Amino acid sequence: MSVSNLLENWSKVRHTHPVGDVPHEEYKWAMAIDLDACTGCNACSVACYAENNIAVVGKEKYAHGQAMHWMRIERYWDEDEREFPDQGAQFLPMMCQQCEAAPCETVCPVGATNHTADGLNSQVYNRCVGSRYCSANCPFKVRYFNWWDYPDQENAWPDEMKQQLNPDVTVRTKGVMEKCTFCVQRLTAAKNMARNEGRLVKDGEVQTACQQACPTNAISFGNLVDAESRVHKQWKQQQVELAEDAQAKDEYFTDLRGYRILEDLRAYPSVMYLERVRESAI
Amino acid sequence: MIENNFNRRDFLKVLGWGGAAVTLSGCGFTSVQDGTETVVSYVEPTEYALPGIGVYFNSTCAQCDAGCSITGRVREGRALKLEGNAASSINRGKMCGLGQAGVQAHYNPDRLREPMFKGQPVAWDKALGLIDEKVKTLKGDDVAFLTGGMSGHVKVLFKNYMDALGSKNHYVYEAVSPSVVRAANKKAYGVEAPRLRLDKAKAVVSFGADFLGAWVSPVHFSQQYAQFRKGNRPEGRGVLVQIEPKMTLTGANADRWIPLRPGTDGVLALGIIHALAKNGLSVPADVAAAVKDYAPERVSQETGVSVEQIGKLAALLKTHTPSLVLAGDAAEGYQHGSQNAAAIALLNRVLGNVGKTIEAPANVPFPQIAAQGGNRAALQALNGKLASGKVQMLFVHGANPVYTAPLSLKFKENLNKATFKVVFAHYMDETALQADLVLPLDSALEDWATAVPEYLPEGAQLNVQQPLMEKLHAGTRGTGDILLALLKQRRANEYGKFDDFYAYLRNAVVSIKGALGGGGKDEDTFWAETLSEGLVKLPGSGGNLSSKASAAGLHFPAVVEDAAYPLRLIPSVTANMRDGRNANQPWLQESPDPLTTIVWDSWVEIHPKTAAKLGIVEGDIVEVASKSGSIKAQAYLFPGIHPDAVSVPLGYGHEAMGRYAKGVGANAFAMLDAVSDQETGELAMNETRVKIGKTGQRIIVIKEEGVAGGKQAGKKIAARLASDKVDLSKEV
Amino acid sequence: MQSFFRSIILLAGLFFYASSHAADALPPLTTADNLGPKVEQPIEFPHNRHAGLRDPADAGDPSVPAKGGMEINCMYCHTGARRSAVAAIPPLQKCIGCHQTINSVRETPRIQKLFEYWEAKKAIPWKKVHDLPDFVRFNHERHIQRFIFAQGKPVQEACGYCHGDVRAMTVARRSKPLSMGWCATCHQKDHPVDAVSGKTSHGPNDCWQCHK
Amino acid sequence: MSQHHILALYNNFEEAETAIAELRAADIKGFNFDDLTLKSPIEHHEVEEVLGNRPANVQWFTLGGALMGGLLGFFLISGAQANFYSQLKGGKPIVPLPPNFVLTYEMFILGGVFITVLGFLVCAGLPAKRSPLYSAKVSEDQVGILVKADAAAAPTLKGIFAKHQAIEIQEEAGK
Amino acid sequence: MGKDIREDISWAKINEDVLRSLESPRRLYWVILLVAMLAFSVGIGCEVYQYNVGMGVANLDNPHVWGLYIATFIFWIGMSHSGTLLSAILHLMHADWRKPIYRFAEAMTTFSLMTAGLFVMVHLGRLWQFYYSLPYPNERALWPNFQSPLLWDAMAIFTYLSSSVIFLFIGMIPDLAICRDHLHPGWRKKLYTLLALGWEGTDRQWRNFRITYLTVACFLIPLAVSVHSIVASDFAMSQQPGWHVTSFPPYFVAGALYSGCAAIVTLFIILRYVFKFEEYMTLPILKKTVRLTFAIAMVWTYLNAVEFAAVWYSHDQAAKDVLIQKATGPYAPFWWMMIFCGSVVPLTLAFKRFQTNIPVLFAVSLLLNLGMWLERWMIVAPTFSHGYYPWTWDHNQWPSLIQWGMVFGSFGWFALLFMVFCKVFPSVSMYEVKEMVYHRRLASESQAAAKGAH
Repeated sequence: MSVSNLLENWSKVRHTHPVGDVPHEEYKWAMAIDLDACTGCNACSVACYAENNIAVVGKEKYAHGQAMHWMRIERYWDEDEREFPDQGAQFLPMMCQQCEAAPCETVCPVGATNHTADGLNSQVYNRCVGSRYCSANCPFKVRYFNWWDYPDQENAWPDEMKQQLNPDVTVRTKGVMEKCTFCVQRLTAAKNMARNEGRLVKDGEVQTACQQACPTNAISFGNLVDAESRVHKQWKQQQVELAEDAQAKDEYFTDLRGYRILEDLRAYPSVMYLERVRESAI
Repeated sequence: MIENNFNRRDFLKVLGWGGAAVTLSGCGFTSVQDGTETVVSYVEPTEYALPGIGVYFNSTCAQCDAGCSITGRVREGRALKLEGNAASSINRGKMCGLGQAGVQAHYNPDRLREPMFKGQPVAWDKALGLIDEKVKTLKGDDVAFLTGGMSGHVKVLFKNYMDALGSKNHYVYEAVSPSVVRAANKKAYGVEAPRLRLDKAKAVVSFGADFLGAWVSPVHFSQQYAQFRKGNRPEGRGVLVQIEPKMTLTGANADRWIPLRPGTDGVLALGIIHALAKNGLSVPADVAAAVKDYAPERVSQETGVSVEQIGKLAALLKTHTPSLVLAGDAAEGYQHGSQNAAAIALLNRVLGNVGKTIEAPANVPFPQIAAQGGNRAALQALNGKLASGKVQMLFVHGANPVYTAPLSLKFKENLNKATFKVVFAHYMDETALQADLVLPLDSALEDWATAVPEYLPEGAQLNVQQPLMEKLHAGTRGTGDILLALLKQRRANEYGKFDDFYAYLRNAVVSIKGALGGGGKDEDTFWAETLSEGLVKLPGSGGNLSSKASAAGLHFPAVVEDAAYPLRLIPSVTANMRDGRNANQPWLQESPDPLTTIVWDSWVEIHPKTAAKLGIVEGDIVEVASKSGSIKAQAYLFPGIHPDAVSVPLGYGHEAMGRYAKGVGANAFAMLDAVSDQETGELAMNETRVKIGKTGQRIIVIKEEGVAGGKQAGKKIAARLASDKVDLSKEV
Repeated sequence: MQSFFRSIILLAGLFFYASSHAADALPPLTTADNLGPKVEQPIEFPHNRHAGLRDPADAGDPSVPAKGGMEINCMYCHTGARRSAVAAIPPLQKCIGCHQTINSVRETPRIQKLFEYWEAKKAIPWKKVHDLPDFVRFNHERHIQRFIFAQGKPVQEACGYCHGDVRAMTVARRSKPLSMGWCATCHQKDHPVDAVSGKTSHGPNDCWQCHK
Repeated sequence: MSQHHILALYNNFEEAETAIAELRAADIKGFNFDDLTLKSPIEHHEVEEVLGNRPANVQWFTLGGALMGGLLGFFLISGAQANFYSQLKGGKPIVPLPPNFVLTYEMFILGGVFITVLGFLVCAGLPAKRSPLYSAKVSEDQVGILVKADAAAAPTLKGIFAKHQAIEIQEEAGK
Repeated sequence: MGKDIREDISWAKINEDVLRSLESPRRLYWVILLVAMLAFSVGIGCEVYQYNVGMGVANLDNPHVWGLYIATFIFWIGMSHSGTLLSAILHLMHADWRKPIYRFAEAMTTFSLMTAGLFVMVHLGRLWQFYYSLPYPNERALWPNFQSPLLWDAMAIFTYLSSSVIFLFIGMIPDLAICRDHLHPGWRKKLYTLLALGWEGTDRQWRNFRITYLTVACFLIPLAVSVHSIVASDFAMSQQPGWHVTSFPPYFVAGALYSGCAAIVTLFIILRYVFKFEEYMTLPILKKTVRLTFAIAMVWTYLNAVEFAAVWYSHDQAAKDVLIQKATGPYAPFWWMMIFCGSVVPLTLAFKRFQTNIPVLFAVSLLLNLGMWLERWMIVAPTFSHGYYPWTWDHNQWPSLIQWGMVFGSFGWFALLFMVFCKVFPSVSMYEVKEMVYHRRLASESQAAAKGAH
């Protein structure tokens, strides 16, 4: 791209995102996770392992904090020092939040992680040199680094199990950063099919592995641009704005459950969580 | 390399295309390669398989007995991933982690590859020949069969083979099963597995039924639960109260989790009835009489549940009708387990839930293929028979008794009194090691079978299990094929015409197509449709339900404390491990336990108060000792457990079975006291009393949870609202 | 003194040239041919006989050696190309399908070999010639749909853009770099979206479109 | 007309200076004052008055180099950022100015330093062949004066050198 | 206080003294060289192992993705700064006491930069793909991400390294000429002849030399500042609590000068002994350096306080938590040690008695550098252990021996380069010492004359 071209498209290369940006045209993949429905059963996590060729690291490496689970279920207790947690535990599925203004993107020295046109936070394994700056700058710490050469680790994929590997997903070798991709391989396939038919992907046509597995339908995923999509409706109903770092509704509509984690860091996550509801009377 | 019954399934052949070996080079070479990799094409084309495009086949999940229908994604002949089959009324397209790991059962590196006779590989015909000779020399009563719960045509073949041998000794055994509740249901409702309608209930009070985790049909119940929680459902958002000594996954999701003194479930149930009567709920006279001594104060004092809480419960149940009261593992695992279950059934009756949220299950038109649920009493019975040396020959299928039997039963010794033991197995597990003859089975993704789930949420359905891909190992065989071969030895004239189990199955299903609602269709269409659907919905009347739960003869022995063994052991059934049959699947080992977040090991849950008393901190290796055995495991301070109890997960501590299972954790089955429920004779899982001692070792517990220990440090991460603060009606 | 000014000017020139060039720098590659190595195939399959032009007269440009080709459409055999990510090698049966009836060449060594495979019901272990790294996701379907079906390019041209002039080859041989930059040279051009409307669009530039 | 090189070595700068001053004053036929070179072990700019102002132009290289470095930096970077694969990163513009200024600044300095040094070599005429008359003493502790003149002028020059206590006078007939 | 240097040293003697250092150092020199080689080979071993097995051997994890490599990288960058301080800043200030010692200071700059560069490499998960991060037209038509502070680092370090090498070389040309003229034939003489570029000390050469040296010095000062502020922005530009601090750039620069000065004191003492430079690296000069170090130490201490205060009064709870974590958490011992070495130990330098006491200074200078190394570690590690997201807090992660091995090895590598340099090239600038002596003599003579006049 030549200097002249740079000067021609100056305004084009100068706008910021998502604030003051041209909005996403065709797709903006987003999620809504209903913590009231989520039972913390781990099905999504295992489904993710199955879909995305995630390595099983084994006891010893897990002990070193080198687990690779792209989707982790976090379990929280109430913090008032009651003798028993008689309101149960709080579960939270945490995966890459696909931030609109992701802190990880700017710092990658080789540009291996970027914001795609569909509003995803792409991670290009083969471009990654392993500086790990992205993970260092990730507020949620949902990026996982290949500390070891898992493809060659006997316990990760013995020969028989190699046959289970999903050919649509690269198997990451040592020294590469990886993270949740919103099952981009499925998205790409769906988009291609839609393009062949000269249309856009319809809601429900494509599911992420975690969403598809979730026994309580706690996870809904779809195209935020598409007004018909469930996700769009949920975000709208909960009055959560993608390009806000503090939701206006929090001021006066306290009876809405939608929120995004660490919103004030201005990363503009694409995952909206719905607060858990608990009966106060009993 | 392909079994003859597969060559019509040519599209199952594995292609080299995008083969795993290649995929593994992952971020390896970064430039174009020429002529190094091979592309193998089909010899003959099929309309199904196009390289690069996934094909989907419907089948049935065999990871547990819930009988979820699955859809397997197959590419280039390799089964890659399992999804739920939306057509099934059980899991409606959803799946649990256990089911997802099904592919790892299939691709497992530790699977048996060929028949073994006394540790030596033998050819199949030799192996089957050995059985033939042996059974010839025995009379039917000397032969016994120990199987897991079974149904469908495999069950039929089993029965027929037993008839052929003239053996009546069929022991259907499940180490973890709601067998006491089953019996209680039979008494109270006339059916063993009534339909439970959480989705209709306004309130659910569950006495230790972990229906979200590992109880009966978790995926189905999870979906009902989601409905139950919907704010915009006509009944409004349901309220869940979980009453149990050890918090289960369900307990963790309850609006109120009530820690109960172990074993006092029945007392509390009656106490609630008492309170309800007080609050003016009309209660039949006999019941009123039976519960009159169960005044809140007494109940509170026995159960450890506050009077106020009992009042609240009664109030809740009074206002929220219909409601649903469940009796689960935590309630049934006692000497008086049946009593507990009965009392809870009584509560349901008093609340008038029977027929509203407890409905009659559809009855299965063909009893011979209906599910036969396993129970624990079977093992004790067989054990007795083995001990007395009455069993010469034993067939074991779908069970691992040597691992799951409490040491106090001395099962292993007794087992070896049988002279010829045949074990059908996927892995060289503890039982297979004891066997004379081990017959390696096809994985669930290679094998043919049909199944009728024991718990039928809607109409009865016949699930078809069909191969998703060609066999990985030439040496394995399907259960059906083995049985067929055995039957041919005995009844050649009857079974000679089927050259394999597939032929038998097709014939068997097609022959009853009329009854299966395929009357109009010709055989091939019907069969093709059945296979592509993966299941057949059985027409047929819903059964009927009787509400005859009675207060008669309900009595609860006062809890006797044992000074030597002050604590109660609650062996917990976790969603990952269940009874340990799937322990060799690494995804399950590495997926953290939802509550403790511990991986790759078993643990001892202790309430912080108790731990403080004993001077135990997290990571201490403690010895949990009962009268009949002891284990060593890491201590985990867990607030969600009654101070008088400790809990250890089942399913860990295998001594064999494979690289991922062997030596991981400790086996809690082994240390159970052989105490049984008085009425059903079921092993009482929670009756074991234990003491805890420090060994002096301390380790860092390997878990997902970090130093913050489930605290949110004042940030809004996992947020929660009180139900009266939120308006759910308008939600999408 | 003026020698010094001359050198200054010279330097300035150098710098500006360098800077503008470096900034403009695109892949050093154009669509220039760069032949891959010869690949040993189990059967030396003559693409020219199958896809080549029937006789030189038809051949628009004489450079195309087209002695008695069959002008078979690429997608007659590579059926995957229009509906799958991979073009696919035809199943052995397809070869046999025609060759049973073609007795003229029935006895030639290559065809005999072909039938040996067929009788043994063994798949032919072809070697992959255009083998992109595993982290690359090239979708034949989209390209074929876009350029042949939507835009109506002749098949040979569309396929040939990446695979070279197969009509002139016996065993196929890589004749384009297939490097990332080379892909880009085409992706960044504006291509008509279909035959009728004048609309154009360039190929995707999003990493995840082609990398997995 | 043949040229002669004469090198005179002095013990200190004072003597050297006076010698130079005289040479400059005395208009000797066949000797051009610009052909006089002073060689010293240390840098000593007082002599410049006597030598008259001789140009040093390195600073111009510096200016040019720095400016061009900066320009190159900015356009290379911005141009590269706006290439076909340009992808949004962290919501920042595709061509974000602050980072580019940082790098422009570095390139500015880089260009400056490199070209300055280039300039130094050009202006100081380095690397150079050793001049016909050179004494290692110059790099130790003596000050040398090298002149180029017609053979005719040589005696006069030597005379003047000697007058100012030259330690040593070397002569050589050049081309 | 004695004179910085004897004014009656003859120029010839200067030549011969310094040239002798190229021939016959004390035996200690060889000992140091040997130890350095051993240390370096340890580092090499660790890297080879890590390269083959994977970063896991460093015992890093999620969230602890950075470790000693980055910390030590900053340390070495910092070390490089005072070379510039002495040669450039003091040059502009005409502080001529720098002349005998700036040469080795510059060498130190150059080599510590090279060492720092190594750590960027060993830190990378895929060292073999390093070239992805270089901006050059390639067949992928891809460029590195110019927004990334890491890339700024690379650029800044490249600029700084090349510039200081040039600066070092230019400044050495006249000395190389001396070596060329006064060393007996051999490969070295050839080398010097080549490098001296035919320098003859003509007026024309000196004239341009002066300007060039001055200009490059002027460029080097802002460059040095920018380099370390860019290193600081690796952290300041990030969003993490404890890193996202506005005062980091100046703080880093101060720290850099600080550790650099300390290192100069150390090396001063070593060289002085090893090469018998007592005549030139005199105690008065050492005293000046030490005072400079003390001043900067106080600046650093102040900026430290400022940073804490800034965090303390901010509303950024996360940042506060991290700070508290540093002072009380698992890293507390190291953190307090850093405070002690960095702010308390230098107080000894305030005492005249110690300002020229070589053993004390040696010990102190080492402690100061230890403190500064700890500072870098305490910047990097605690933020990871206690970041924004409580679930991933991880307080018991410690570097493996592999990491320590490479840190250790880097000192070997540095010492190796430095010692070889001092043996091959004059580590005291002869021509400038001559100038120094000359001008000082003139000065004192004129003073004497002035006295006489009265």
